[in-house]
Amino acid sequence: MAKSEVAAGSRRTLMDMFVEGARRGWNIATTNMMPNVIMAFVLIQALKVTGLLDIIGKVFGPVMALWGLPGEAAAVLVASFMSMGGGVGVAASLYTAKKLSGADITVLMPAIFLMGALVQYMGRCLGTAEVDSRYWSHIIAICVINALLAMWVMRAILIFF
Amino acid sequence: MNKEHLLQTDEKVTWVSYAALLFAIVFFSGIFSTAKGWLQVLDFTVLQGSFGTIGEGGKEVFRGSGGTGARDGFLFALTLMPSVILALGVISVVEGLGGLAAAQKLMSPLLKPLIGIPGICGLALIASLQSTDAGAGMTKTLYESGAITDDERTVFATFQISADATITNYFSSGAALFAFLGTPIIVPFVVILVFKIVGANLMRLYLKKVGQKTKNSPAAA
Amino acid sequence: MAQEQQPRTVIDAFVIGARRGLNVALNNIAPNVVMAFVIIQFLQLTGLLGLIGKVFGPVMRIFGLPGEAVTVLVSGWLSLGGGVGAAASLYSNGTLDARHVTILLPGLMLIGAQLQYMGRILITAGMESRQILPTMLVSLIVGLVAMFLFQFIV
Amino acid sequence: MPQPTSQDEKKFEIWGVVALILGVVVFSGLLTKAPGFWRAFDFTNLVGDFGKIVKDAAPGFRGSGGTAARDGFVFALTLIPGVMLALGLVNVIDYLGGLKVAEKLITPILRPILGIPGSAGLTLIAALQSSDAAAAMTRQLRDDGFINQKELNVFASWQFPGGPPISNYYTIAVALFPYLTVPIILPLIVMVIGKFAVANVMRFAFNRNTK
Repeated sequence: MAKSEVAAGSRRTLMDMFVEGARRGWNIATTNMMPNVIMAFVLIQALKVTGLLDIIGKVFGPVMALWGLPGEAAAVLVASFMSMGGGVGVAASLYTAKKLSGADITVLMPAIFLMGALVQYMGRCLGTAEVDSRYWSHIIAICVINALLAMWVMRAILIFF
Repeated sequence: MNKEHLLQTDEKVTWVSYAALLFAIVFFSGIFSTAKGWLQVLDFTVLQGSFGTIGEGGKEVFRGSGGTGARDGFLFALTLMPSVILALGVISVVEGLGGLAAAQKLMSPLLKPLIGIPGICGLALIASLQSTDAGAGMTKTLYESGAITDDERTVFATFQISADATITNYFSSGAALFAFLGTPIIVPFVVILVFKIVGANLMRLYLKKVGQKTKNSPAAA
Repeated sequence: MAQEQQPRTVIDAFVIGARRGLNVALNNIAPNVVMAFVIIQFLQLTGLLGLIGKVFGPVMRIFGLPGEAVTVLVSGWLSLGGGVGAAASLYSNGTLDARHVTILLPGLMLIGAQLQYMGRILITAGMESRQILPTMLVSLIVGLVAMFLFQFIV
Repeated sequence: MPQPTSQDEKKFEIWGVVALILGVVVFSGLLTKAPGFWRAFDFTNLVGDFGKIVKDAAPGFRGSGGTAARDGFVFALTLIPGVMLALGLVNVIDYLGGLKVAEKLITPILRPILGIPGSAGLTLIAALQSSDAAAAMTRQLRDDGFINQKELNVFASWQFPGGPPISNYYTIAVALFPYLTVPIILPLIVMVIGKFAVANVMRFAFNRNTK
């Protein structure tokens, strides 16, 4: 939760603030990031063992080539759409499996978040804020457009690094 | 979230807050990661440090190489934990010193031109960068208190949902990929923020266009 | 991140389950396993383990197991995690081999954590109190018989 | 789960059947050595294994020669991925309605094999996973009059030995899977048979005089 107001009474020292954030980091890492990453690694293991990963590579090859990415990168985007931790986990396991390079990961990075966890956040963001449901599909589409455009921008930026 | 709390920040923003904000930007930007001498201490990847190696040939601390499935995923997640803990610890300190309040103060005047929503939404925007639920909750209250119109709410929600809880997610899940990035970790983060704004403006244009259509043919359903 | 219990998608279902798994593994398996490893170390250092091996040798031979295997059943009777921890510990120092562990497993699972489950299952479910002791004894006997038969399948 | 309409129920049930079958196959360990494609539907293969830190060392970070609390702790850490995967998969099967289908299958045969009415089917399925939930549900069944005290005694004696078989087996016994010389499902089958043995001994030998 956003804790912007400083507790009036106790003078929270720098140490307290750091420990509080660190504890929050541990909770988020164990209860959210780790299960997602493990799911992603299991998913990739299943795809690799069944040989589906190579098929995805070939099928999505031409599409992903638009961004200079191998076909397998599509798996990252699909996983991100379900959960950011999943998208990141898939990207990391594909990197370990040498299907994605550091440059590919950098290009994918903003996209993973810009279209990340939309399935989950539709309810938690649009639902909670009671946004007019006529526009929900447009909003989701815009998120995906954001992601695709961002990949081109990152590809351009990479030229300087 | 009572209404007054939303409409103005009760914290006074001092030079400490601006210093904290500047520190956060420098810390996560990676500018000093290759600096010589004490300046290095102002850098995330330097303070993150590195794991020891086991055995002479061993490279990846306790994860080794050639692992697969849930087990390798578990160890990989374990290697990320120090970075997540450090990142969110530092962010909490910056927030405690009012760094985010400073960011909000700087940003409020820009909201109207940049995204087309009133400066009042500054606090909700900062909240949405940290927690999906906080941002959405405050947006709902902003609408109900009449601070923003329905269209402004839709535009603001489009800004929020794309890469929602940006800071928390980027520095927790994102930590998994920091080691593989070809650019400093702040670069993708900035690109994300830019495209959140782009997305909001796409919705703004769409609403204006839909607005015209219903205006000049009100009979349309 | 809000702690949502009701899964909205298959992904949520997996993540919630995995999160529960992490808690189970950290909060009740790890302590039991560490306790078991310490007990085994204690028995080993005091030489009691060897003594137990000799005393229970003949009895355990009926199940095709070395005498020390009884420590697995005893610590298993106290807690399942303890029994499994003891088996793993004895395996890693060579007292038990893979076949022994396989024979022990069904028996361990059937007689495991009797005191704990007596409370959590029999009493909570409302079994008549005079039936409780017989149920525990019968479970013990069935567990040992299962282990006895299993040695011929393994 | 959202309240399904009849049409959804049909779809929900199909998914349930698929999830249940896949679940049994994955957890059974029968496909561990299966050829290529099918190996993915196996718990042990999906758990995978730890990386090698030094080229010729055994995989994993536990090393060898460890003792007592320290070795025990590291050993417990190696169990976590397996436990997370197991409960994650069980939850997915539950979400897809697999457990509902299992309940439908088991209900008709409860009278012959345990002497308890079909209405206890749901409780028995719950007892596979959580002893606390099942114990509470069993008491409720009696209080609501679905089962009498005699049937409760028998049912509780089925739940008692080893507690919830599926969750205990795949979160605790998983530590010994690497050492098993038989498919991992076999000890579990023996355990479940043992539970039925205990229940039926209690049913005939000790339950004569309870009304």
